[in-house]
Amino acid sequence: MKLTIKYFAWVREKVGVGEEQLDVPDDVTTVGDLAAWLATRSEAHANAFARADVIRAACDQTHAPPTAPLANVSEVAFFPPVTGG
Amino acid sequence: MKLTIKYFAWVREKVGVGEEQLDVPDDVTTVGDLAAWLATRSEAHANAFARADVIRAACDQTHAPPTAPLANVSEVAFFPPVTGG
Amino acid sequence: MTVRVQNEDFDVNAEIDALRGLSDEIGAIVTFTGTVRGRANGESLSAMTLEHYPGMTERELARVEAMALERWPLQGTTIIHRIGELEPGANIVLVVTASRHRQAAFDAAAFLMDYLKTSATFWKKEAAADGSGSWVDARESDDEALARWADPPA
Amino acid sequence: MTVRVQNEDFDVNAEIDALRGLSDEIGAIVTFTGTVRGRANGESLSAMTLEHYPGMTERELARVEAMALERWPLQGTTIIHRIGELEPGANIVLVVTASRHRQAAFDAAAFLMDYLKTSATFWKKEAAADGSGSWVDARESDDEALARWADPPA
Repeated sequence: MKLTIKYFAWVREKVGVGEEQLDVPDDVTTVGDLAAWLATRSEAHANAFARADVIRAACDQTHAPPTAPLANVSEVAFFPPVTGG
Repeated sequence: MKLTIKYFAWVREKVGVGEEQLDVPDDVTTVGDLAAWLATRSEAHANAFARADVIRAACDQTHAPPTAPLANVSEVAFFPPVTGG
Repeated sequence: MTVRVQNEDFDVNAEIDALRGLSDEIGAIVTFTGTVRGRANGESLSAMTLEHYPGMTERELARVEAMALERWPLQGTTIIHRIGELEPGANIVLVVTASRHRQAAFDAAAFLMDYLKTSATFWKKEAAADGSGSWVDARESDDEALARWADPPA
Repeated sequence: MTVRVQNEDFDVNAEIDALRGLSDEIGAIVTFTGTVRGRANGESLSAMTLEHYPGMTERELARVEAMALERWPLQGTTIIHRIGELEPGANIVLVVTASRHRQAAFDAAAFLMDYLKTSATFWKKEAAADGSGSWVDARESDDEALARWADPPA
Protein backbone atom coordinates (compact mmCIF):
# COMPACT_ATOMS: atom_id res chain seq x y z
CA MET A 1 0.00 0.00 0.00
CA LYS A 2 1.49 3.35 -1.05
CA LEU A 3 1.06 6.15 1.51
CA THR A 4 2.15 9.75 1.89
CA ILE A 5 3.31 10.22 5.49
CA LYS A 6 3.58 13.76 6.91
CA TYR A 7 5.17 14.90 10.16
CA PHE A 8 4.72 18.19 11.99
CA ALA A 9 6.34 20.16 14.84
CA TRP A 10 8.64 18.10 17.09
CA VAL A 11 7.63 14.84 15.39
CA ARG A 12 8.97 16.32 12.13
CA GLU A 13 12.14 17.56 13.81
CA LYS A 14 12.86 14.17 15.39
CA VAL A 15 12.14 12.16 12.22
CA GLY A 16 14.26 14.63 10.26
CA VAL A 17 11.91 15.03 7.27
CA GLY A 18 8.48 16.57 6.84
CA GLU A 19 7.15 14.05 4.33
CA GLU A 20 7.87 10.56 2.99
CA GLN A 21 6.30 8.42 0.25
CA LEU A 22 6.31 4.84 1.57
CA ASP A 23 5.18 1.39 0.48
CA VAL A 24 3.58 -0.03 3.61
CA PRO A 25 3.27 -3.80 4.30
CA ASP A 26 -0.24 -5.27 3.97
CA ASP A 27 -0.40 -6.30 7.63
CA VAL A 28 -0.24 -2.62 8.64
CA THR A 29 -3.99 -1.94 8.67
CA THR A 30 -4.54 0.83 11.25
CA VAL A 31 -3.02 4.17 12.23
CA GLY A 32 -1.61 2.51 15.36
CA ASP A 33 -0.03 -0.26 13.27
CA LEU A 34 1.51 2.37 11.02
CA ALA A 35 3.05 4.29 13.93
CA ALA A 36 4.56 1.04 15.30
CA TRP A 37 5.93 0.09 11.85
CA LEU A 38 7.36 3.57 11.24
CA ALA A 39 9.20 3.38 14.60
CA THR A 40 11.21 0.41 13.22
CA ARG A 41 12.46 2.26 10.16
CA SER A 42 15.37 4.18 11.71
CA GLU A 43 16.78 5.42 14.98
CA ALA A 44 15.30 8.86 14.24
CA HIS A 45 11.85 7.36 13.67
CA ALA A 46 12.17 5.27 16.85
CA ASN A 47 13.06 8.41 18.78
CA ALA A 48 10.16 10.36 17.29
CA PHE A 49 7.61 7.65 18.13
CA ALA A 50 9.04 6.85 21.58
CA ARG A 51 6.25 8.95 23.07
CA ALA A 52 3.61 7.36 20.80
CA ASP A 53 0.89 7.96 23.39
CA VAL A 54 1.10 11.75 23.01
CA ILE A 55 1.28 11.72 19.19
CA ARG A 56 -1.92 12.53 17.29
CA ALA A 57 -2.77 11.46 13.75
CA ALA A 58 -4.92 12.44 10.79
CA CYS A 59 -6.04 10.34 7.81
CA ASP A 60 -6.57 12.34 4.63
CA GLN A 61 -6.61 15.54 6.70
CA THR A 62 -9.21 14.40 9.24
CA HIS A 63 -8.33 13.67 12.90
CA ALA A 64 -8.06 9.89 13.40
CA PRO A 65 -7.58 7.64 16.46
CA PRO A 66 -4.98 4.80 16.54
CA THR A 67 -7.73 2.32 15.69
CA ALA A 68 -8.65 4.11 12.42
CA PRO A 69 -8.30 1.79 9.38
CA LEU A 70 -5.90 2.69 6.56
CA ALA A 71 -8.08 1.25 3.79
CA ASN A 72 -8.63 3.82 1.02
CA VAL A 73 -6.43 6.35 2.83
CA SER A 74 -3.71 8.09 0.81
CA GLU A 75 -2.19 10.54 3.34
CA VAL A 76 -1.47 10.00 7.04
CA ALA A 77 -0.02 12.71 9.28
CA PHE A 78 1.57 12.43 12.74
CA PHE A 79 1.93 15.42 15.06
CA PRO A 80 1.89 16.56 18.72
CA PRO A 81 -1.33 17.86 20.30
CA VAL A 82 -2.16 21.15 18.58
CA THR A 83 -1.24 24.47 20.23
CA GLY A 84 -2.71 27.17 17.99
CA GLY A 85 -4.98 30.04 18.92
CA MET B 1 -36.43 69.93 52.59
CA LYS B 2 -34.96 71.36 49.37
CA LEU B 3 -34.40 68.77 46.61
CA THR B 4 -33.25 68.77 43.00
CA ILE B 5 -35.57 66.43 41.06
CA LYS B 6 -34.46 65.10 37.66
CA TYR B 7 -36.50 63.25 35.05
CA PHE B 8 -35.27 61.21 32.09
CA ALA B 9 -36.65 59.61 28.90
CA TRP B 10 -40.46 59.27 28.84
CA VAL B 11 -40.79 60.39 32.45
CA ARG B 12 -39.15 63.67 31.43
CA GLU B 13 -41.36 63.99 28.35
CA LYS B 14 -44.56 63.39 30.36
CA VAL B 15 -43.62 65.75 33.20
CA GLY B 16 -42.60 68.35 30.65
CA VAL B 17 -39.33 69.42 32.29
CA GLY B 18 -36.01 67.70 32.88
CA GLU B 19 -35.30 69.22 36.29
CA GLU B 20 -37.06 71.04 39.14
CA GLN B 21 -35.88 72.57 42.43
CA LEU B 22 -38.59 71.81 44.99
CA ASP B 23 -39.27 72.37 48.68
CA VAL B 24 -40.62 69.03 49.83
CA PRO B 25 -42.91 68.62 52.93
CA ASP B 26 -41.31 67.03 55.99
CA ASP B 27 -43.66 64.03 55.94
CA VAL B 28 -42.18 62.99 52.57
CA THR B 29 -39.38 60.75 53.91
CA THR B 30 -38.77 58.10 51.23
CA VAL B 31 -38.33 57.87 47.46
CA GLY B 32 -41.80 56.27 47.27
CA ASP B 33 -43.34 59.11 49.29
CA LEU B 34 -41.68 61.60 46.96
CA ALA B 35 -43.09 59.92 43.82
CA ALA B 36 -46.60 59.95 45.35
CA TRP B 37 -46.27 63.60 46.35
CA LEU B 38 -44.90 64.64 42.92
CA ALA B 39 -47.91 62.94 41.27
CA THR B 40 -50.20 65.45 43.05
CA ARG B 41 -48.41 68.53 41.69
CA SER B 42 -49.98 68.72 38.21
CA GLU B 43 -51.87 66.71 35.62
CA ALA B 44 -48.58 66.19 33.77
CA HIS B 45 -46.89 64.84 36.92
CA ALA B 46 -49.92 62.60 37.62
CA ASN B 47 -49.71 61.25 34.07
CA ALA B 48 -45.94 60.65 34.36
CA PHE B 49 -46.26 58.77 37.65
CA ALA B 50 -49.42 56.81 36.67
CA ARG B 51 -47.17 53.82 35.97
CA ALA B 52 -45.21 54.33 39.20
CA ASP B 53 -44.43 50.60 39.44
CA VAL B 54 -42.22 50.71 36.32
CA ILE B 55 -40.40 53.93 37.25
CA ARG B 56 -36.91 53.59 38.71
CA ALA B 57 -35.15 56.10 40.96
CA ALA B 58 -31.70 57.22 42.03
CA CYS B 59 -30.63 59.20 45.10
CA ASP B 60 -27.53 61.33 44.59
CA GLN B 61 -26.73 59.32 41.42
CA THR B 62 -27.02 55.88 43.03
CA HIS B 63 -29.86 53.45 42.21
CA ALA B 64 -32.44 53.51 45.03
CA PRO B 65 -35.59 51.50 45.82
CA PRO B 66 -38.94 53.17 46.80
CA THR B 67 -38.12 52.50 50.46
CA ALA B 68 -34.86 54.50 50.33
CA PRO B 69 -34.84 57.39 52.86
CA LEU B 70 -34.42 60.96 51.64
CA ALA B 71 -32.44 62.13 54.68
CA ASN B 72 -29.20 63.85 53.57
CA VAL B 73 -30.11 63.41 49.90
CA SER B 74 -29.85 66.45 47.64
CA GLU B 75 -30.72 65.03 44.18
CA VAL B 76 -33.39 62.46 43.27
CA ALA B 77 -33.94 61.22 39.71
CA PHE B 78 -36.89 59.30 38.22
CA PHE B 79 -36.61 57.36 34.98
CA PRO B 80 -37.80 54.23 33.10
CA PRO B 81 -35.78 50.99 33.25
CA VAL B 82 -32.50 51.63 31.43
CA THR B 83 -32.07 50.50 27.81
CA GLY B 84 -28.45 51.27 26.91
CA GLY B 85 -25.81 48.97 25.49
CA MET C 1 -9.71 51.27 33.39
CA THR C 2 -11.17 53.70 30.84
CA VAL C 3 -14.78 54.91 30.76
CA ARG C 4 -16.00 57.39 28.13
CA VAL C 5 -19.46 58.72 27.26
CA GLN C 6 -19.41 60.61 23.97
CA ASN C 7 -21.28 61.35 20.75
CA GLU C 8 -18.24 60.68 18.54
CA ASP C 9 -17.65 57.24 17.06
CA PHE C 10 -14.89 55.01 18.44
CA ASP C 11 -12.00 53.17 16.75
CA VAL C 12 -11.80 49.52 17.81
CA ASN C 13 -8.21 49.10 16.56
CA ALA C 14 -7.05 52.13 18.54
CA GLU C 15 -8.76 50.90 21.72
CA ILE C 16 -7.27 47.41 21.34
CA ASP C 17 -3.80 48.89 20.82
CA ALA C 18 -4.21 51.14 23.88
CA LEU C 19 -4.80 48.06 26.08
CA ARG C 20 -2.14 45.98 24.33
CA GLY C 21 0.46 48.55 25.34
CA LEU C 22 -0.36 48.24 29.06
CA SER C 23 1.37 44.91 29.71
CA ASP C 24 3.58 42.38 27.94
CA GLU C 25 1.64 39.56 29.63
CA ILE C 26 -1.55 40.13 27.62
CA GLY C 27 -2.48 37.13 25.48
CA ALA C 28 -6.20 37.65 24.91
CA ILE C 29 -8.25 40.70 23.96
CA VAL C 30 -12.04 40.56 23.58
CA THR C 31 -14.16 43.37 22.14
CA PHE C 32 -17.92 43.74 22.11
CA THR C 33 -19.42 46.26 19.72
CA GLY C 34 -23.13 47.02 19.95
CA THR C 35 -24.66 48.60 16.84
CA VAL C 36 -27.93 50.25 15.82
CA ARG C 37 -29.90 47.64 13.92
CA GLY C 38 -31.32 48.95 10.66
CA ARG C 39 -34.23 46.58 10.96
CA ALA C 40 -35.79 44.92 14.00
CA ASN C 41 -38.85 42.66 14.09
CA GLY C 42 -39.41 43.44 10.42
CA GLU C 43 -39.59 47.23 10.95
CA SER C 44 -37.14 49.67 9.42
CA LEU C 45 -35.42 52.17 11.68
CA SER C 46 -34.43 55.61 10.48
CA ALA C 47 -32.46 56.71 13.54
CA MET C 48 -31.93 56.24 17.25
CA THR C 49 -31.39 58.81 20.00
CA LEU C 50 -29.50 57.93 23.17
CA GLU C 51 -30.31 59.97 26.29
CA HIS C 52 -28.34 59.54 29.50
CA TYR C 53 -27.99 60.86 33.06
CA PRO C 54 -24.73 62.86 33.04
CA GLY C 55 -22.66 62.15 36.12
CA MET C 56 -24.55 59.05 37.22
CA THR C 57 -23.78 57.20 33.97
CA GLU C 58 -20.04 57.62 34.39
CA ARG C 59 -20.29 56.58 38.05
CA GLU C 60 -22.23 53.42 37.17
CA LEU C 61 -19.82 52.48 34.39
CA ALA C 62 -16.82 52.97 36.69
CA ARG C 63 -18.55 50.90 39.40
CA VAL C 64 -19.27 48.04 36.98
CA GLU C 65 -15.71 48.18 35.66
CA ALA C 66 -14.33 48.00 39.22
CA MET C 67 -16.49 44.93 39.89
CA ALA C 68 -15.04 43.17 36.82
CA LEU C 69 -11.46 44.06 37.79
CA GLU C 70 -12.05 42.60 41.24
CA ARG C 71 -13.55 39.41 39.83
CA TRP C 72 -11.14 38.53 36.99
CA PRO C 73 -7.37 38.90 36.45
CA LEU C 74 -7.53 41.63 33.80
CA GLN C 75 -4.65 43.71 32.42
CA GLY C 76 -7.08 46.36 31.19
CA THR C 77 -10.68 47.27 30.36
CA THR C 78 -12.33 49.98 28.27
CA ILE C 79 -15.99 51.01 28.10
CA ILE C 80 -17.16 53.60 25.57
CA HIS C 81 -20.85 54.43 25.13
CA ARG C 82 -22.17 56.86 22.55
CA ILE C 83 -25.02 59.31 23.17
CA GLY C 84 -27.15 61.57 20.97
CA GLU C 85 -28.40 60.84 17.45
CA LEU C 86 -27.13 57.63 15.83
CA GLU C 87 -27.84 56.30 12.34
CA PRO C 88 -28.76 52.68 11.55
CA GLY C 89 -25.62 50.56 11.43
CA ALA C 90 -23.74 53.00 13.69
CA ASN C 91 -21.79 51.89 16.74
CA ILE C 92 -23.47 52.37 20.13
CA VAL C 93 -21.19 50.77 22.68
CA LEU C 94 -17.70 49.27 22.90
CA VAL C 95 -16.35 47.06 25.66
CA VAL C 96 -12.74 45.84 25.52
CA THR C 97 -11.09 43.44 27.99
CA ALA C 98 -7.48 42.25 28.04
CA SER C 99 -6.15 39.32 30.03
CA ARG C 100 -3.46 36.65 30.03
CA HIS C 101 -5.95 33.96 29.08
CA ARG C 102 -9.05 33.96 26.95
CA GLN C 103 -11.67 32.78 29.45
CA ALA C 104 -11.22 35.76 31.78
CA ALA C 105 -11.37 38.16 28.82
CA PHE C 106 -14.56 36.57 27.43
CA ASP C 107 -16.31 36.33 30.81
CA ALA C 108 -15.41 39.86 31.88
CA ALA C 109 -16.65 41.35 28.58
CA ALA C 110 -19.98 39.49 28.85
CA PHE C 111 -20.27 40.56 32.51
CA LEU C 112 -19.60 44.21 31.67
CA MET C 113 -22.26 44.17 28.96
CA ASP C 114 -24.83 42.44 31.20
CA TYR C 115 -24.31 44.97 34.00
CA LEU C 116 -24.13 47.94 31.67
CA LYS C 117 -27.44 46.91 30.05
CA THR C 118 -29.28 46.76 33.38
CA SER C 119 -27.68 49.53 35.45
CA ALA C 120 -26.04 52.22 33.29
CA THR C 121 -28.42 55.16 32.90
CA PHE C 122 -28.98 55.26 29.14
CA TRP C 123 -32.33 55.33 27.32
CA LYS C 124 -32.90 54.61 23.64
CA LYS C 125 -35.58 56.30 21.56
CA GLU C 126 -36.16 54.84 18.12
CA ALA C 127 -37.40 56.86 15.17
CA ALA C 128 -39.25 54.65 12.68
CA ALA C 129 -38.94 55.24 8.94
CA ASP C 130 -42.45 56.77 9.02
CA GLY C 131 -41.29 59.51 11.41
CA SER C 132 -42.89 58.16 14.60
CA GLY C 133 -40.73 57.90 17.71
CA SER C 134 -40.90 55.50 20.65
CA TRP C 135 -38.85 54.74 23.73
CA VAL C 136 -37.35 51.26 23.67
CA ASP C 137 -38.75 48.94 26.36
CA ALA C 138 -36.34 47.20 28.72
CA ARG C 139 -35.96 43.50 27.93
CA GLU C 140 -36.66 40.94 30.64
CA SER C 141 -33.94 38.76 29.16
CA ASP C 142 -31.41 41.40 30.27
CA ASP C 143 -32.39 40.84 33.90
CA GLU C 144 -32.11 37.11 33.37
CA ALA C 145 -28.66 37.51 31.82
CA LEU C 146 -27.57 39.41 34.93
CA ALA C 147 -28.70 36.59 37.23
CA ARG C 148 -25.92 34.39 35.78
CA TRP C 149 -23.34 36.39 37.71
CA ALA C 150 -24.99 35.97 41.14
CA ASP C 151 -22.61 33.17 42.15
CA PRO C 152 -18.89 33.75 42.55
CA PRO C 153 -16.85 32.53 39.53
CA ALA C 154 -15.49 28.98 39.58
CA MET D 1 -18.09 32.51 6.75
CA THR D 2 -14.48 33.53 6.14
CA VAL D 3 -11.41 31.45 7.02
CA ARG D 4 -7.88 32.68 6.30
CA VAL D 5 -4.44 31.31 7.21
CA GLN D 6 -1.73 33.88 6.51
CA ASN D 7 1.55 35.38 7.69
CA GLU D 8 0.33 38.97 7.28
CA ASP D 9 -1.26 40.83 10.17
CA PHE D 10 -5.02 41.45 10.21
CA ASP D 11 -7.06 44.64 10.69
CA VAL D 12 -9.80 44.21 13.30
CA ASN D 13 -11.74 47.31 12.14
CA ALA D 14 -11.77 46.07 8.55
CA GLU D 15 -12.98 42.62 9.59
CA ILE D 16 -15.73 44.08 11.79
CA ASP D 17 -16.88 46.34 8.94
CA ALA D 18 -16.90 43.40 6.52
CA LEU D 19 -19.38 41.55 8.74
CA ARG D 20 -21.40 44.66 9.55
CA GLY D 21 -22.14 45.09 5.84
CA LEU D 22 -23.67 41.60 5.55
CA SER D 23 -27.00 42.34 7.24
CA ASP D 24 -28.98 45.29 8.64
CA GLU D 25 -30.17 43.07 11.50
CA ILE D 26 -26.76 42.85 13.19
CA GLY D 27 -26.77 44.37 16.68
CA ALA D 28 -23.77 42.67 18.31
CA ILE D 29 -20.22 42.01 17.10
CA VAL D 30 -17.67 40.18 19.25
CA THR D 31 -13.97 39.90 18.42
CA PHE D 32 -11.33 37.76 20.03
CA THR D 33 -7.69 38.64 19.37
CA GLY D 34 -4.99 36.27 20.57
CA THR D 35 -1.52 37.81 20.89
CA VAL D 36 2.05 36.65 21.48
CA ARG D 37 2.81 37.34 25.12
CA GLY D 38 6.14 39.07 25.61
CA ARG D 39 6.53 37.38 28.97
CA ALA D 40 5.03 34.17 30.33
CA ASN D 41 5.70 32.55 33.71
CA GLY D 42 8.37 35.16 34.33
CA GLU D 43 10.37 34.30 31.18
CA SER D 44 10.93 36.73 28.33
CA LEU D 45 10.09 35.63 24.80
CA SER D 46 12.03 36.88 21.82
CA ALA D 47 9.80 35.38 19.10
CA MET D 48 7.30 32.68 18.24
CA THR D 49 7.03 30.51 15.13
CA LEU D 50 3.69 29.06 14.06
CA GLU D 51 3.78 25.86 11.99
CA HIS D 52 0.61 24.37 10.50
CA TYR D 53 -0.68 21.55 8.28
CA PRO D 54 -1.62 23.24 5.00
CA GLY D 55 -4.93 21.94 3.72
CA MET D 56 -6.04 20.25 6.92
CA THR D 57 -5.92 23.51 8.89
CA GLU D 58 -8.32 25.26 6.52
CA ARG D 59 -10.62 22.21 6.54
CA GLU D 60 -10.70 22.11 10.35
CA LEU D 61 -11.38 25.84 10.64
CA ALA D 62 -14.22 25.60 8.09
CA ARG D 63 -15.66 22.60 9.95
CA VAL D 64 -15.58 24.42 13.30
CA GLU D 65 -17.13 27.52 11.71
CA ALA D 66 -19.94 25.40 10.23
CA MET D 67 -20.63 23.91 13.67
CA ALA D 68 -20.99 27.41 15.17
CA LEU D 69 -23.31 28.55 12.36
CA GLU D 70 -25.51 25.53 12.94
CA ARG D 71 -25.64 26.13 16.69
CA TRP D 72 -26.24 29.89 16.94
CA PRO D 73 -28.19 32.44 14.85
CA LEU D 74 -25.19 34.28 13.39
CA GLN D 75 -25.16 36.83 10.58
CA GLY D 76 -21.46 36.24 9.97
CA THR D 77 -18.20 34.78 11.28
CA THR D 78 -14.53 35.32 10.45
CA ILE D 79 -11.50 33.29 11.52
CA ILE D 80 -7.98 34.47 10.67
CA HIS D 81 -4.90 32.66 11.98
CA ARG D 82 -1.35 33.82 11.35
CA ILE D 83 1.58 31.47 10.65
CA GLY D 84 5.35 31.87 10.45
CA GLU D 85 7.53 34.11 12.61
CA LEU D 86 5.72 36.43 15.01
CA GLU D 87 7.20 39.02 17.40
CA PRO D 88 6.16 39.47 21.05
CA GLY D 89 2.96 41.52 21.18
CA ALA D 90 2.00 40.51 17.64
CA ASN D 91 -1.45 39.23 16.75
CA ILE D 92 -1.83 35.45 16.34
CA VAL D 93 -5.52 34.79 15.81
CA LEU D 94 -8.73 36.73 15.20
CA VAL D 95 -12.27 35.44 15.58
CA VAL D 96 -15.22 37.71 14.78
CA THR D 97 -18.90 36.85 15.24
CA ALA D 98 -21.94 38.95 14.37
CA SER D 99 -25.48 38.35 15.56
CA ARG D 100 -28.74 40.11 16.38
CA HIS D 101 -28.15 39.72 20.11
CA ARG D 102 -25.06 39.71 22.25
CA GLN D 103 -25.31 36.29 23.88
CA ALA D 104 -25.09 34.38 20.60
CA ALA D 105 -22.13 36.49 19.50
CA PHE D 106 -20.27 35.96 22.80
CA ASP D 107 -21.00 32.23 22.99
CA ALA D 108 -20.12 31.54 19.36
CA ALA D 109 -16.80 33.40 19.64
CA ALA D 110 -15.83 31.46 22.80
CA PHE D 111 -16.91 28.20 21.13
CA LEU D 112 -14.85 28.93 18.01
CA MET D 113 -11.75 29.65 20.12
CA ASP D 114 -12.22 26.52 22.26
CA TYR D 115 -12.56 24.29 19.18
CA LEU D 116 -9.79 26.02 17.27
CA LYS D 117 -7.41 25.56 20.24
CA THR D 118 -8.00 21.81 20.40
CA SER D 119 -8.52 20.77 16.77
CA ALA D 120 -6.97 23.24 14.30
CA THR D 121 -3.54 21.94 13.22
CA PHE D 122 -1.21 24.69 14.43
CA TRP D 123 1.91 24.28 16.56
CA LYS D 124 3.75 27.05 18.40
CA LYS D 125 7.50 27.09 18.92
CA GLU D 126 8.81 29.70 21.34
CA ALA D 127 12.25 31.23 21.08
CA ALA D 128 13.48 32.42 24.48
CA ALA D 129 15.50 35.61 24.83
CA ASP D 130 18.61 33.41 25.35
CA GLY D 131 18.18 31.88 21.87
CA SER D 132 16.84 28.49 22.96
CA GLY D 133 13.69 27.20 21.27
CA SER D 134 10.96 24.91 22.55
CA TRP D 135 7.63 23.61 21.32
CA VAL D 136 4.71 24.80 23.41
CA ASP D 137 2.92 22.03 25.31
CA ALA D 138 -0.82 21.61 24.88
CA ARG D 139 -2.78 22.81 27.91
CA GLU D 140 -5.14 20.42 29.65
CA SER D 141 -7.40 23.38 30.45
CA ASP D 142 -8.09 23.66 26.70
CA ASP D 143 -9.63 20.18 26.70
CA GLU D 144 -11.65 21.11 29.76
CA ALA D 145 -12.88 24.29 28.07
CA LEU D 146 -14.08 22.19 25.16
CA ALA D 147 -16.13 19.92 27.41
CA ARG D 148 -18.42 22.88 28.19
CA TRP D 149 -19.95 22.57 24.72
CA ALA D 150 -20.87 18.87 25.01
CA ASP D 151 -24.50 19.68 25.84
CA PRO D 152 -26.79 21.42 23.36
CA PRO D 153 -27.25 25.16 24.10
CA ALA D 154 -30.16 26.17 26.33
